[in-house]
Amino acid sequence: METLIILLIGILVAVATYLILSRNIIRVILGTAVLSHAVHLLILTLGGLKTGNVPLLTEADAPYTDALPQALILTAIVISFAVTAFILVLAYRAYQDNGTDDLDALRGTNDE
Amino acid sequence: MKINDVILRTVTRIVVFIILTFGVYLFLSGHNTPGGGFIGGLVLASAIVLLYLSNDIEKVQKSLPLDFKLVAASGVLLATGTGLGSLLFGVPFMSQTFAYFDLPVFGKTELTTVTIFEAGVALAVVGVVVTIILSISEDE
Amino acid sequence: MNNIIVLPLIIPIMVGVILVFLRPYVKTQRVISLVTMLGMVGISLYILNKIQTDGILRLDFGGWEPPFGILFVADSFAMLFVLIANIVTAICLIYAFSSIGESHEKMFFYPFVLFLIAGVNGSFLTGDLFNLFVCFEVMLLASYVLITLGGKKAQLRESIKYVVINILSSWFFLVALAYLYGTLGTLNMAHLSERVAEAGQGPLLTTISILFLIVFSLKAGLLLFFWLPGSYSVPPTAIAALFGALLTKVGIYALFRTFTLIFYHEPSITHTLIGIMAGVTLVVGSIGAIAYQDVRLISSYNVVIAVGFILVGLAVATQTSFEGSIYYVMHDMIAKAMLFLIAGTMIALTGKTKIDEMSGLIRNYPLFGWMVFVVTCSLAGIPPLSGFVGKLLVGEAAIESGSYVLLALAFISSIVVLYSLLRIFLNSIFGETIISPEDEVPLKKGMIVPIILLAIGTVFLGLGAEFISGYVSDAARTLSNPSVYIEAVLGGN
Amino acid sequence: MNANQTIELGAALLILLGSIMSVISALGIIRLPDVYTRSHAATKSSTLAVLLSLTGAFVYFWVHEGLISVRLLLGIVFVFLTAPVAGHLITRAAYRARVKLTDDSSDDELKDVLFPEDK
Amino acid sequence: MVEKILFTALALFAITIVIALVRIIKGPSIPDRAVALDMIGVNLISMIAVISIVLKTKAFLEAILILGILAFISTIAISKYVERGVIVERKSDD
Amino acid sequence: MFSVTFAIIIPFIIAALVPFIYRRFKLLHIGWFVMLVPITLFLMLARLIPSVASGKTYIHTYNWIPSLNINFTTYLDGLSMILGLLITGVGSLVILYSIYYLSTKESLQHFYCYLLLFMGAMLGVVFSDNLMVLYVFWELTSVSSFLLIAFWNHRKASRLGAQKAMLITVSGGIAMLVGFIMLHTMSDTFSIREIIANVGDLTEHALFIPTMILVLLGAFTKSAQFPFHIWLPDAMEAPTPVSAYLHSATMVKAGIYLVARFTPVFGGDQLWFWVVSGVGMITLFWGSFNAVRQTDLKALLAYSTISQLGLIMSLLGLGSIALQYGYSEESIIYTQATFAALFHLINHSTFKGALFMVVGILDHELGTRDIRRLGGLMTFMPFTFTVGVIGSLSMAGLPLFNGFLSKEMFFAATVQIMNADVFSLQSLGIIFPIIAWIASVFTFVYCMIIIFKTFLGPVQPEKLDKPLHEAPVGMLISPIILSVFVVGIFFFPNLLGGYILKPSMESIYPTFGDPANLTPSIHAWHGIKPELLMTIGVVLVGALLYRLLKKWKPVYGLLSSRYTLNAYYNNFLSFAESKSTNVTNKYMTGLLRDYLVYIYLFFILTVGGFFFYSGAFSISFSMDVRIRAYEVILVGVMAVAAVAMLFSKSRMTATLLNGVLGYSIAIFFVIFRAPDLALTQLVVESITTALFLLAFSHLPDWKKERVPSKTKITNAVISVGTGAVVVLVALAVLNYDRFETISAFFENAYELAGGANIVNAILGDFRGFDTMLEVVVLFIAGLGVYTMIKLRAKKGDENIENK
Amino acid sequence: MPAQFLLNLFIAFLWMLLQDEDELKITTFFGGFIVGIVIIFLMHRFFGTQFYLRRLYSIIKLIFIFISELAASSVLISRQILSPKLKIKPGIFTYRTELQGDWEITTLAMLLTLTPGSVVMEVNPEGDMFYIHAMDIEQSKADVLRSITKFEKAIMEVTR
Ligand code: NA
Ligand code: NA
Repeated sequence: METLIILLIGILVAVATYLILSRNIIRVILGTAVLSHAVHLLILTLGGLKTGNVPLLTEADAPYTDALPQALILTAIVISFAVTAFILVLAYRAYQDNGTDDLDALRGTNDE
Repeated sequence: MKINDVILRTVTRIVVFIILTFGVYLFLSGHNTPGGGFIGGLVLASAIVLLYLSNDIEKVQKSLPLDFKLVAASGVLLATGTGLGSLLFGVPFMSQTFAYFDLPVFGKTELTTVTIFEAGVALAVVGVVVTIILSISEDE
Repeated sequence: MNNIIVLPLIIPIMVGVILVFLRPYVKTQRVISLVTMLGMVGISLYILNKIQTDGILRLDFGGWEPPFGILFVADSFAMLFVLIANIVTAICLIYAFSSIGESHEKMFFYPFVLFLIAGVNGSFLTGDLFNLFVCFEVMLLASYVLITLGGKKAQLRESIKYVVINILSSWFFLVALAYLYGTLGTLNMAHLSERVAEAGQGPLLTTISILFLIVFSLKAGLLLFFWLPGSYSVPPTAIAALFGALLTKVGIYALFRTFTLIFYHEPSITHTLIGIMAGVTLVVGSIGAIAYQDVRLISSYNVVIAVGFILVGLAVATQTSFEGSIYYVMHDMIAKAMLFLIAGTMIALTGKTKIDEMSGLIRNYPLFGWMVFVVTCSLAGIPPLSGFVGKLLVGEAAIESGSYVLLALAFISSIVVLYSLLRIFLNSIFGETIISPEDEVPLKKGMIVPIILLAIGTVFLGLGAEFISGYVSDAARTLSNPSVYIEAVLGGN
Repeated sequence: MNANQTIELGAALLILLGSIMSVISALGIIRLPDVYTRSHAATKSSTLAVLLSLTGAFVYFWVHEGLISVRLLLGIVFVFLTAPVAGHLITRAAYRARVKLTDDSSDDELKDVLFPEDK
Repeated sequence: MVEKILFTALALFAITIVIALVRIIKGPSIPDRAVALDMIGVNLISMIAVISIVLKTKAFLEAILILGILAFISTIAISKYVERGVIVERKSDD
Repeated sequence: MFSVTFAIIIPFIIAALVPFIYRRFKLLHIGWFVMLVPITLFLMLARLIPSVASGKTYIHTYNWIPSLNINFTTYLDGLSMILGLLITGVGSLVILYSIYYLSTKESLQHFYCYLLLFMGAMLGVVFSDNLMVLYVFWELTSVSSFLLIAFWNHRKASRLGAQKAMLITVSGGIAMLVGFIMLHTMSDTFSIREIIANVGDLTEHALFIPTMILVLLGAFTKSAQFPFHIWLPDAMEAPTPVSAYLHSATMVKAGIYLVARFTPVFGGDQLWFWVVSGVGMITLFWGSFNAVRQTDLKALLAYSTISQLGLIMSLLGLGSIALQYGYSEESIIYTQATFAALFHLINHSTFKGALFMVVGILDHELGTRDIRRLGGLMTFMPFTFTVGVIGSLSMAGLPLFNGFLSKEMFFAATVQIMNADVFSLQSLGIIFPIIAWIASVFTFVYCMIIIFKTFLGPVQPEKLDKPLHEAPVGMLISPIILSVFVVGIFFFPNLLGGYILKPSMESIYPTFGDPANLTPSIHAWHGIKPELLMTIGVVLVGALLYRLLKKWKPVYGLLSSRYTLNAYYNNFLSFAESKSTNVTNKYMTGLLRDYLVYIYLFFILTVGGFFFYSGAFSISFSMDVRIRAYEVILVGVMAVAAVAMLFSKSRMTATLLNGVLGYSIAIFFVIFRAPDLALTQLVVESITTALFLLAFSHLPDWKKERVPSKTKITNAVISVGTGAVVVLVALAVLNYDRFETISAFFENAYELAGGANIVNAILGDFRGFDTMLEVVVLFIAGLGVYTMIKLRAKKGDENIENK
Repeated sequence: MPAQFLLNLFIAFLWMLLQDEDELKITTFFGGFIVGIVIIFLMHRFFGTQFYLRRLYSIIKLIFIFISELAASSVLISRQILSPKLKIKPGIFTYRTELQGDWEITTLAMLLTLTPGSVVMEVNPEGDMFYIHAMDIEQSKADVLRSITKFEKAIMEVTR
């Protein structure tokens, strides 16, 4: 299972990377979204996919799965949501003012 | 022909209340079952988003005249403020405390400072999500 | 219990949130934010001195003992960063009062600056690696907003690059954390250190440490600085100065912390790599510093050079080199803020950005002109200004450890720094005056005063090096003896 | 096999039925010719499928753990309430966005009202 | 026996999702995709219910309701986007 | 009690006061006030001459950075006394001269401020015992020199000259600093005295030679030795008093001072001998050779200064050979080179100072220094003429003037060196007298040029802007005083020798015992010796060459101007600037993709590279959890959805596929028993999708990207590489099973934190701090979005920075 | 308004049930009541129509109609989907209703949508005309016309 999930993570990372290297800003942002999916899975997988129980003390008995990675991922999810919201708006504001969503056209010159 | 959203709006009236109730429940019960301030806040925000989806902004704001970024700010203040409260009691920052009380009507009840903290979290989440969605929607 | 050490993070946050409610009242915001920052300076000083008597301070949040809870650890190393960062922020705020304009001030400028410094302070103080990630994000989000503040075309354009690159680096950070938790099963930095020492920093852990190196290098602008020149050139001056002074320092801090506390067992790999990166950074930074006419770009590449220089100290990794780097970091925060304020002021006064479009400013603004000269000398490491002591110690450590290539690159780079800044001085400050007295844009007191304060800072750090030498050597001692830190964190209450 | 086990088996079979139902509706959205006919499959078969499996789960928890799960009940009500609305909204949107009906379609009384200019 | 049935059901639900995914990829119109996405959401609800049985926990029952809520909201949002180009209107026509 | 520290500090204090005083007393030329400083200091120092001559030294220490051994230690001995007297003495005369030279229209407060700054710095250099403090003052002399050269900074030439001087001297200074640090590494002290006292420990150290080279770099750049001399001619853009003071009498002597000071440390090494004397000799020749071709009198003097500095430098090199032998009867003979060096150091200051002032007078009174426009001034400017002739003849090394004495000693030293039986000098040594003699011929020629082309010959009033007249008395006082010294020293050289030179010989040869032995009696006539013959040869051949100047001057034309050192310097700078622009623009493309490619490549190369190189990879399936069919299918769904994103033709499809990914991950969170995660993931994914839709109404639809297939391949390779590295390291991590995680602690959540949901207890309590900050992150993002959309800067209310 | 009170009770009830406690506790109910007060206070402007408890029976009846329609239509669609060759003739037809008011129209539309083979696509602005998409227009039209009176009657029992 872990091996399979890690392979999946690899595919997600590769796809995300390819998207991020694109010229279109929306593809880039989607790429970052996929990246965050991948890393959340990674944290969970490496945190140990034990066959333990749901970490609810009233629900089940020990052994529990490792709850710490879950808490970390929760934090990471919220943060990546915040960042995604911000960059989406940034992207369209940049489009409004610069008139393009093509990152090649958004290069700017070094010495202007 | 103009769009008639009567079906959507009517159903939404019911659904929103279900979601709101569920949101508050998630927020309050998070200490022992899945949920908590974040998820509760997100669900509450979804309910408000649903209102915006099925009505228009003007209408919703007439019924719900809140400045959501100030809601968010209040939430952050509440969340950080509970941490700061520890300073007054001479315990380490962010010390949460809990106790069981026998309250009239409620019986044995657990009261914890985490709940105040989580309320702040929930408020902040609601405020932020709605602020973002409203800001984008109102933009030309 | 040391609740006081959370104040550098929590006070700016709370005040920042409160200022959101006070958006229309610009004057009130100014007063409150400045008073806050001055208070932070006072608190930092107090903590720094308390450390000298009581040793390293730690605060376990919620009372949960390490390694289970999150904690702040205040040692001299961290507090020196905090102290200077807060001083610089206070001064940049003063500059903003008269430069950034009321419309920008109403864009929650002060809250965002306060959030930024909160994130920065938190990054310096935290003793938990995941919390460091979160503090980074606080700082980053604030910087994202600040860089776009006002929303000019160029700002929006450059900020996209800045944000995407930082998203990528945050992602690498999370990947690294996943690996680290997967191997060592803990997040507390002292505990990590202990476990690495116990298991031996084998190939896998070293691989992971290289990933951390990438993450923090992206923040520090060590070799991977591509985001830096563009994004430092677009925001309003006060913000650019804050960026120039603070942002890379957080990465630098993290590099020092991780590679002295946790991953110090394989220096022949990690520290060699750092050394190579520092060397290349010095070279390409130097090339960049003389490549452009735009004052902001010149300033930005000077930031890059300094990063290389400071990291030479980490690559060499002796107590002396750490001391040198710490002196140099403090110097650099102050002098870079000054440089960026000056660059921005030049643009504000002339409306031009390139050095060959300006000339003879010293006749219109003599005091300002001399400040440019001071910053030039200071950054070139000309004694007795502040750059000198750090340079001396890093050089000495490099010699002692036989790192002659780094030594040469580091010292040659300061010639380039001198040259690049002399170009500004000679082209724009000296020379034929082209602004007639009638067309002169008045130089506001609020703009020159902060620059003078920073100049005083650079003089003080140089001449008064003895005043801080105790703190610096204490900080370097902690860095070179990880056990001191570990003992303070895990050695019971 | 005691009564409880029988009921549990029944619940499982209910779920299996639901899953078969859902595969059928999935085949529907592949086979059917346009978005409007596909939405029939989605709003009806698919909804029934989920109602079946939720009911199965409800029964299972009731029998197995003695739990009357209101959350499950609420879920059932919710799906029941919203599925038709979703179908209504999506077909309306499709039509207004001028997604074509399949060529096999016979009458279209809406066309004249919405797009009189197309005549 | 029960468990076997449940795992078979899970596999069937998963197959449904695969098929719906094909529709999302093929389209051709956005409403087609929205219908398929809705279907995926609804099937996930079923899966969570079944997994809850398999894992013998009621910890995920909240997720069922939430998924229902979200599938509904998503469908509304996509419909409005398709229909009007915006999903939240400042002031609607009526 | 007089303190040397006081002497260093005073000029700085007064420098700080100058601007204020200037504003108060507008009427009186502020130079009068400033002049009091060097006069006072000179007198103070002069009072100490007798005691210093008797071997006494003065040391005083103030703490500066004691923790780093950097303290403000002043040290007055014979060597520093010479320089101190020069700095204050010539300083007084220069200031007096400048009072007449600079009109009150100039920004005098700046001028005198810089000048005092320089004076203090220069005194600091010569009186500092601590290397770091010495370095501080050393750089300060560069800085003040920079400011003085750029005094008329509206002239481009001034600015460029100042920049060149600053770059070269500061670079040398930095090299020297490294040398000093190395000295500290070797000796563990910054005190020169202590280093000299323990010099025996150093010579065997591996860093000894590098240190020597680095220190010499500092000295050579400062003293304008070949090939670093190119800054000095350009420094002549400074007002002439500055040229006279800094660029001939004092600052350029700092390098000489440094070499003399460090002779006890490095002098025993063969390399030191060859480098110092060799570079000195080359400089001597090159300076004199180039001086002849100059038409600007000031430029001529600049090259002449270079040449003379080379002469002194080479003498110090020659003198160091005495340390080879240690103190003995034979070795004393070699110390006379050093003695000559110090002697000439003083002499040069007197005659060159006078000459500069003369040129300044010409420039000031006639408006030109071009010898092609001058001539026959003797009758109109008799005093100026007299001083000029005295200076020139002394420089040419003719009798009756002090230059003759030291020049003779120089010749003697070059001849003497051939007798040394070390370093193959008996064969190689011959080059010293030869170069010395040739250079002296050229020196003679240019001295004749000064005299004949300026003061004699036909008058050319039509080429002058101003009428011919003698300079005002005030301007003549200083040069006259200097020429009195020129003549006076010739007649009473041993006064100087006994009181001034003798104690400094002790500073240079501390191990040689009584300095009286090292102090020869100076005589104008000591029989027919090789040196005398050489002098006669110089005069004869020099006179001949001067006669035939027109015939052979075209030789200089052969030296293409493209291959001069100056051209190299300029080309280097412009090459560096343009090349650096090219290089930087090449990789700083402004394209986000490029930057990301660099980062990814760096990641793959370092992390992936090291991972494989170190053999950290390991894999094991033993711990894998059992897998179910539906899970495999779901993994397939996610993989397909992800890959389909790459090929989707509309942004909507891609966004929905991302939603599918998000929802599927939620299911995995369910499968992996993470209820809170599943809930959060579901809601966040939905809201994110909604945000995409919201943003889409403000963005154009996707267009087909025209990407070259090469780029596509690169992107694909990087993507696969990144994925692969992440996967392989993750597999190894999975297999690493050494530690238990800390999470067992949290399973006591109910007792500790009163919560049964462990994840929630972690978020709200154990790691509540993270959660608090995470809320802040969210808040900043929300507020930022609001600000970005709602609070845009409207046209017109942009901040004042962008007017 | 009594309807609001009812809604409040509803929320309180919901609340109590959500707790998943072994027994129904009045304390829990009371807590839910307070939650309800808060929600309704915030949302009261949205609340405009009536709701009567005594119509519970009608409601239950209506729900059963819903469920049976759903089952029937699912079977129908499954048959169509699984038939080897699709023999359908889709189309859009109109239906004018007697019902008035948001709730009545909505309920009818939902019922019609669940009716075998038909989906309500549009309601005209006046709210009395449905535009219905039929899977197989001949059969659906007949089905709708056959059962529509039954639906309208059941709905009016609840609302009027
Ligand atoms: Na210029
Ligand atoms: Na592991």
